[in-house]
Amino acid sequence: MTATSDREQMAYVAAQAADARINVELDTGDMTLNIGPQHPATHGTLRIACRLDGEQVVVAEPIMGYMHRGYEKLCEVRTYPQCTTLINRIDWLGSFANEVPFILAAERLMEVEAPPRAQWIRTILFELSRIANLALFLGDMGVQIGALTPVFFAFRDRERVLNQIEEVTGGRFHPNFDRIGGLKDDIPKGWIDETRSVMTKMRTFCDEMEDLLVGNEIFQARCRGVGVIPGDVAVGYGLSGANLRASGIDWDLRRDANPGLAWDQIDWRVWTHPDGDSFARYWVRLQETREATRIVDQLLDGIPSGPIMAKVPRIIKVPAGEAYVSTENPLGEMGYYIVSKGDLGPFRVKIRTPSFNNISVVPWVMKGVYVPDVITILGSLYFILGDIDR
Amino acid sequence: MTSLLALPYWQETAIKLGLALAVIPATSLILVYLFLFKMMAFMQSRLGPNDTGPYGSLQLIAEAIKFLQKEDIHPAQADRRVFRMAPVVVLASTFLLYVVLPAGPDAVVQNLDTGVFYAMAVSSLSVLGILMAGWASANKYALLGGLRAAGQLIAYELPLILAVMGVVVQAETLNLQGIVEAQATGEIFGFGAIGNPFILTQFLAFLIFMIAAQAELTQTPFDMPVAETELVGGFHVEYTGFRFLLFFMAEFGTAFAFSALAAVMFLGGWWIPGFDVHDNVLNILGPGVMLAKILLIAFFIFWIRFTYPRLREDQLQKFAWKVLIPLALANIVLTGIFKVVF
Amino acid sequence: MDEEQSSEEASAPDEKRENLLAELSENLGEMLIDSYLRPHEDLWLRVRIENWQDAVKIAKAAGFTYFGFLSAIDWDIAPDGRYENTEFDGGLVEEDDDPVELDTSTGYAGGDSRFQLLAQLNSLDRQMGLILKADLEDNLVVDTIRDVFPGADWHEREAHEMFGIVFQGHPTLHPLYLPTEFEGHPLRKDFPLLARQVKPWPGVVDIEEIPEHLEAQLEAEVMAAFEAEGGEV
Amino acid sequence: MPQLPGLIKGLGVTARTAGRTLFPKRGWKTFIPAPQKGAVTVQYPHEKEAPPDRARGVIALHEENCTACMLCSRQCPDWCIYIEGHKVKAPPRRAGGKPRTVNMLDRFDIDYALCMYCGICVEVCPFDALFWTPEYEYSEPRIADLLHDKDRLGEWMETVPDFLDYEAGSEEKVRKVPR
Repeated sequence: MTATSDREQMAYVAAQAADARINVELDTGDMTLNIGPQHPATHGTLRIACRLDGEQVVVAEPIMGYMHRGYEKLCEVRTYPQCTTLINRIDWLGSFANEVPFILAAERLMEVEAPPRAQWIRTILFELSRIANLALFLGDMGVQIGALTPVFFAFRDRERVLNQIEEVTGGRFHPNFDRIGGLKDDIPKGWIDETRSVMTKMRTFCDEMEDLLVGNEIFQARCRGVGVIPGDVAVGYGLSGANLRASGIDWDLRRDANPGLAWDQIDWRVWTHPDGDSFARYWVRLQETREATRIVDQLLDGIPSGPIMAKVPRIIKVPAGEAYVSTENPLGEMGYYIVSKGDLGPFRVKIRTPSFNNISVVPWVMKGVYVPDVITILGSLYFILGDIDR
Repeated sequence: MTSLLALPYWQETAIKLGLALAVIPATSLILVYLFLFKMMAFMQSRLGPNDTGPYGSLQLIAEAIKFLQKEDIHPAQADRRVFRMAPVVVLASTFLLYVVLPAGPDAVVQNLDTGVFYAMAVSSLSVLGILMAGWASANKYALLGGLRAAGQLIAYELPLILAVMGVVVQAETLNLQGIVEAQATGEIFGFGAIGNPFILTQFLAFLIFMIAAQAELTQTPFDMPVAETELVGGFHVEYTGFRFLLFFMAEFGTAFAFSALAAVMFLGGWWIPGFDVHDNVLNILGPGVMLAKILLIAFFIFWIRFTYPRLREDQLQKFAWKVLIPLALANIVLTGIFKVVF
Repeated sequence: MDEEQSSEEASAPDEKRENLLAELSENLGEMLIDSYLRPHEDLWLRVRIENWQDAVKIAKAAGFTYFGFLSAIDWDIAPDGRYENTEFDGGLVEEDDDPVELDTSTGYAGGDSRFQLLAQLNSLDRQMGLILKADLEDNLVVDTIRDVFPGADWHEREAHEMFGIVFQGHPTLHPLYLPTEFEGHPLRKDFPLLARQVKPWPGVVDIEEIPEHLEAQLEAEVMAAFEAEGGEV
Repeated sequence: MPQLPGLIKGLGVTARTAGRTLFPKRGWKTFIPAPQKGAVTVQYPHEKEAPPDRARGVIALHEENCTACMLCSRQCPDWCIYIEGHKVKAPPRRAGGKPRTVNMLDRFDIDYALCMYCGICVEVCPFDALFWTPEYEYSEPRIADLLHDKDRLGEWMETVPDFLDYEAGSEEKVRKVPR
């Protein structure tokens, strides 16, 4: 019907024809190679069952669920404040960003709005978790295709960002800092200046990554033209975040569907790349990390003074209704569809995670690629297992 | 050729054998400690091992002891005999390489007339071991790794040999001692104080040799047979304990040997400017000079290893056949022309 | 879409979404059962289940090309409540054992059946989201929209294993998360959450009162000691 | 300006980092190798990481303030706080008053094997009895030992840092830790 099934069909027919041709001469049956569940490239427990013809992938089928924790069910037996502690653990690398859409959805139902100071600090922490998350990707992508050093740089510099997050929230990975109606606490003294110097360091880190990987001819040879996802396919699969923007689709929820954070009050831009290949995805994320440091710098300059909590009752009961709020998380569009019945806890929560959609394109994009490219594509799609399995 | 000590043949052989047996673990010890542990750590803003012994220098010994203590495991489906033999074959190829490496006028295990030819021949033996390991492990990753290794090592054997041919043509000998001598006595446009290290006249060959050696040693950017993130270790994925240790030793022992070959063929080997090539003192000083040169070359090998990502198998083959081999052939032709003209 | 608007603007009618609603109701015609609009936030449309695939196609033709998610809602009341048999178990179980008031409302745009299908689509040009709903009949069968949005493939598999919904025309409707031999549909409300049932809630423990027959005696003892110390604390 | 090949630039980055690690900038001493100072890693058993004051390491219990109101236990998402208490009669506050009924805490256990460090208990406590401290060295060989009773939780009170001052523009009041 669309380009998708055409391509699927052609690949299938070609594979069958190749099989038939070879089988006449000698029996070289396809080999099934399980990449994962325990495999360095799947950072987590994702399994990709590949049917290989030589080193070429005929069919790749991701199999997951090894980490399925049933968060949608668990949320149903918890109160709203208890849910945020769970939600932290979905995309554990950018966990503050996970809380925000959930809290915003609950706030929308309660018709509460956080005071401006809380929104600015939320935006800063959101962008900090984006930097922490993407910094790890920038290094990890190197290790996926064999460069050992970038990932150590990434861990080194990500730690600085995590320290800043920890100084405010008390948690490196699981901040649990967002509250319905505002934030748990205000920022401590001296934090703004520290964060500014960390942002300078992060820009140096981005430059290093540019020299180490982006400019490296071997890296380009490995990534350019590998795993090309055209824009219409990306949209159909619901890809989001840098994966979508690397396919030339100019869509960023921070700009296009700002649910009420401070992004529209500062000057920044959305980066896109027309190629849609692994290199484009890396490049877009690199630029986004840089952009995020600039966003944080601007936000730090203009934090409004005032309270950090709106007036909300002590025991939070969310009025009956439904709301879907999604934000542009480090990995892409993360949204929560909350159905409330006026109870202490949500009646049903549907968690729309970016990695789930991002990784669902794998069977399409991995037809006919080589085994090393499987790793490149997996790395460049950038998923977090907790974000797929929830 | 004067001898350092006049010893009966068997005593001399025993000493040389003992030395060779001690040297290989020692070389991997040095390389691993200096480069894998310390240099890599510094390049990544860390300290590396620093608890075991002074500055962590005994770390590898501790790890070797740990490896020796481990249970000897075979995969259930493995072809046991081949599985056990593979690391030995790989290590044997490394040992054989050391036979011809000279460290002084007489400090060589066996001064073969066809030293270069011999070295190239035995170094490719390791392919056999790797292929055996890959096949016998009964593991798909290992099999893929083994096949990749075979394809890669065969592809890079050719540029390696062709690069060496330039040196051989210029030195007019296949004997490694002869090549050192040729560099020591050679002169560049009448200036002979530092001899004529072939890196100056054979720079292209040197580059090709180093790239091919990098591939031959399966170091990044050519480490597809091991490829931790794709093949989870490739051909040695099923090996643990002392069998893995053998692979590990062979890897670094071979790296040392290839650095030594490069030092002999391109950097003037053990000769020190100002000494006579047959001076007995060089038997004492030569090993030190060699070690310094070897470490210099190994530094580059490992520097590249820690910095670059890895290529894909087809890109590597393309690079070998379409770039390196034509270049190496051109180098031989040029060397031949210059040889005739001058 | 700029939601950061002043209060007058926020209360102003949301023309963008109203136009969309008018356009889609015209295109959908008979297929549309009900709709709901939260100004400046979202639009809900409930369509006939037999027209599910067509409705999605019409939405796609109207510019909603970006696939958000597909899921379902079980509107049943969980028989086990929230597993916290106290006042904190908001409203469902009252302390005085009154008959429990069950909230049987079925959300925006209404609903007639226990299971409701849910899909969220986005339009990149209009910068709007759209939520489609459909009531599932008792046999829980619906046409697949995998051919309209390839991304729906996995979402339908998930809905299949979590709710037991059968998507007609889906070729690989095997479990996505759960083991193959798993029985039951975990996200249904009547599926018990064992983690909360095997362990007693520590919150049920309450502070131990002083037994009535001891109260006077203890009081006297305390007062005696108090006065012996001189009445100062 | 001609572009340097990326391959050489990459080598430059690693070499520069190695240089900075080996010779960290520190005045005239720069030329003495000091990787211990240049490396960013913390040599854990020898030196300790200093987490920020707000870090959620372990929960301390200020027993005098606890009224056994059960709020924390009921709000805990992991059900890992176990409280038992009973009522006792206490002397009146002033002379001539009536005896009061107060809650006595018998048991206050936090099972750190279950705890997920969300901090809800600390937050809901209306009487300032629970505090976070950044201490983190309390791992145990036996999982059952991770159940800290009220004495063990009380010991952590010493390590509770003071609350931090707020950045300019804040309207929050800095709370005090009861000592």
